[in-house]
Amino acid sequence: MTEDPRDETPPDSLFEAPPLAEQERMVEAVLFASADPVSVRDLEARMPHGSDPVQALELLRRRYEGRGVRVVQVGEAWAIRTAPELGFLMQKETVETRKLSRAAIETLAIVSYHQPCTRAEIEEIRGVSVSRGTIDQLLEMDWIRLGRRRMTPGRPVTFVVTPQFLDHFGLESARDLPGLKELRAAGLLENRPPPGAMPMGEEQSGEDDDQSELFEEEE
Amino acid sequence: MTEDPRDETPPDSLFEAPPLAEQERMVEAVLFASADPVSVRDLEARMPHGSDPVQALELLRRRYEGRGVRVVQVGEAWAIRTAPELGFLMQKETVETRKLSRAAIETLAIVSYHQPCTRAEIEEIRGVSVSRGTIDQLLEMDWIRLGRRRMTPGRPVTFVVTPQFLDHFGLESARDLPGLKELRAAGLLENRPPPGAMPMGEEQSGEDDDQSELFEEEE
Amino acid sequence: MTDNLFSEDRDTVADRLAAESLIVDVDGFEGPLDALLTLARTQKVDLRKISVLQLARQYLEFVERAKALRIELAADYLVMAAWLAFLKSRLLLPPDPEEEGPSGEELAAHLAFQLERLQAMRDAAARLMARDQLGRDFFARGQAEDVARIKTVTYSATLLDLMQAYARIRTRDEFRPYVMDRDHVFTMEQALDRMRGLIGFAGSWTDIVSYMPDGWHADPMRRRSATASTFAASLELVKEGQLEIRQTETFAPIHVRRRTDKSD
Repeated sequence: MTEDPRDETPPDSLFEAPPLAEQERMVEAVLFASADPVSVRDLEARMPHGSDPVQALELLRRRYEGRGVRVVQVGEAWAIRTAPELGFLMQKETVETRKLSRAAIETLAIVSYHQPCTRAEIEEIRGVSVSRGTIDQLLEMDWIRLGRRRMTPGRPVTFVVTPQFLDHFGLESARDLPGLKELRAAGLLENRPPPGAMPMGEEQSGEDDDQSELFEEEE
Repeated sequence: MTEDPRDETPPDSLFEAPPLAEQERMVEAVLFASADPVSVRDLEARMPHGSDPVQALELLRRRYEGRGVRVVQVGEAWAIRTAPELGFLMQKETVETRKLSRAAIETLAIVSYHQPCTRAEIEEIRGVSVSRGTIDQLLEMDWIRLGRRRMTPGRPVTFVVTPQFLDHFGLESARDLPGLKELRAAGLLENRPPPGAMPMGEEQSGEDDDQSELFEEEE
Repeated sequence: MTDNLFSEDRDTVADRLAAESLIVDVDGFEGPLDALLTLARTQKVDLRKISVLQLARQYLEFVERAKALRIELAADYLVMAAWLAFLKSRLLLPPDPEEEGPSGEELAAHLAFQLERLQAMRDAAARLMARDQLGRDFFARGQAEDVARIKTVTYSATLLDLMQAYARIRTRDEFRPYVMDRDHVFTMEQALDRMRGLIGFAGSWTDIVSYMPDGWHADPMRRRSATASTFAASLELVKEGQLEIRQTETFAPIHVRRRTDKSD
């Protein structure tokens, strides 16, 4: 706090601006704490009357020259940023294993069983719309890719699974995926959510009218 | 970048630690970039092999003395925080904190001064039962967490304060709680067993379990 | 427990007012210990010099008054009152050598300790909250860049996940025709439409069953749906002021008729 020779101004003066060194501290604190770059005008509004943020900024900028962080101008505003060449410190390599979201796994399942498959078809089968993010994620993971456009009005793109997908799931081809009958035989369909624990139908497209209850969407 | 005379080490040396001034810059960049305190261990992991973050931290801490931001210790970790007296500049950044109930504040104080502390102890001190919501709220705010189970009958869980708590209240460690020494000297942090029967209805060695139900949960 | 031990009633107006305000505030107390602490403060002495006997008396008086004012005290207040009455007798009567357990003085000392400790924790809490707080008085980095973590996220999904997901969707799909199949459902909107068209003719009490659509009586499922929606629709029309509804006894037929006296 003693860096500045102009420190002589009486500290309790209500109407005089604080010493420049103090203004510099203020700018420093504001730039640090603010989520967005701060304009000179905004600094002026926050600092005591009579402050000179431009000058304080200049002092601060110089103070940080060569340091681990620096004061940079972003458009009309100012911010503190880490020195670019230290960026490597900010990277932390973590390998995180995450469970694929339900939307993603279902979309993937539909593509793998129905490929080539358009987005509209996925939505029809899932009964809900598919977010871009879900498709993007699967594309990014290299588990699905774009197939040929469908020769129907609008020429929608289709999706197919990739060799990486097959590799990951240990499949020779997507045709090896078991059908519903086999899934049921293997007991894979048993942990169905309530209500109305219903018999697993096969692929037949449902004229069963023995289900007396509406099937509730889970989740 | 010229602050350090030891800057002569070849910059591409793979096995030598960078000069201390450079390490200081690194620590500066990392602390600046992070909103949460960074542990020495984490610093070590990020910095080039052979670096000494503790020494670099000390240099940095001194460098920021009296500035608009400062380097503070929070438990085992370090952070940069704005100087408290400049808080008035930051009104914009202030997040309206949830107002804590009196029960929550007292519970927090009891945990911090008596930790590790069981629920029964909190209740004994306050003379009322502690509602689930109070503990939950403090847990959710990350101000308290579960400690070890107490090795007494029933193996009750204990609560201790978290680094977030220390960070929030600007404490280096729980030992720095205001007035801790005095309270201890006055015997007020002792867990003094009541002589014989006791009105507060706590752990009355089981023979009247129903008593605890006499106490209404506070809201 | 000193001189004013036996000075029974030095009730000044102020004291009484204080006591009464306590009673009014009874909801504000966090339990009997809190009430005791508040009472103890009216003694205006250091908590360590508190007269527990006087405190017991104050508390019992407080409970009595609450009773007189028919304020219902929670059970724990009464437990405390009983205990303090016991303590008071222990403190007043010469110790009975036969009796076991802690002496009145020990009990009183512990109560005083509890009060002091509670007060100490309250003071500590106040000091804690008075500290500079993060996000209020001092601030963290507003624009954290930290999370430039290079996260190699490996998504785990097993073949099993995939197959179960597919099975889940496909089986849901099977039931979709049923969802679409509204053949057996007579909606309330349909019932309303139907009744709106018919109530004009309902000058006299008519069983609502007669409003049910033709052909919905035979199939039990359709009958249930139609009955429910017709009933709900008639309630709606009653609410709108277009119908009157009555049922003479439980399970008796429900009758409706057009409402004529449009008195609004």
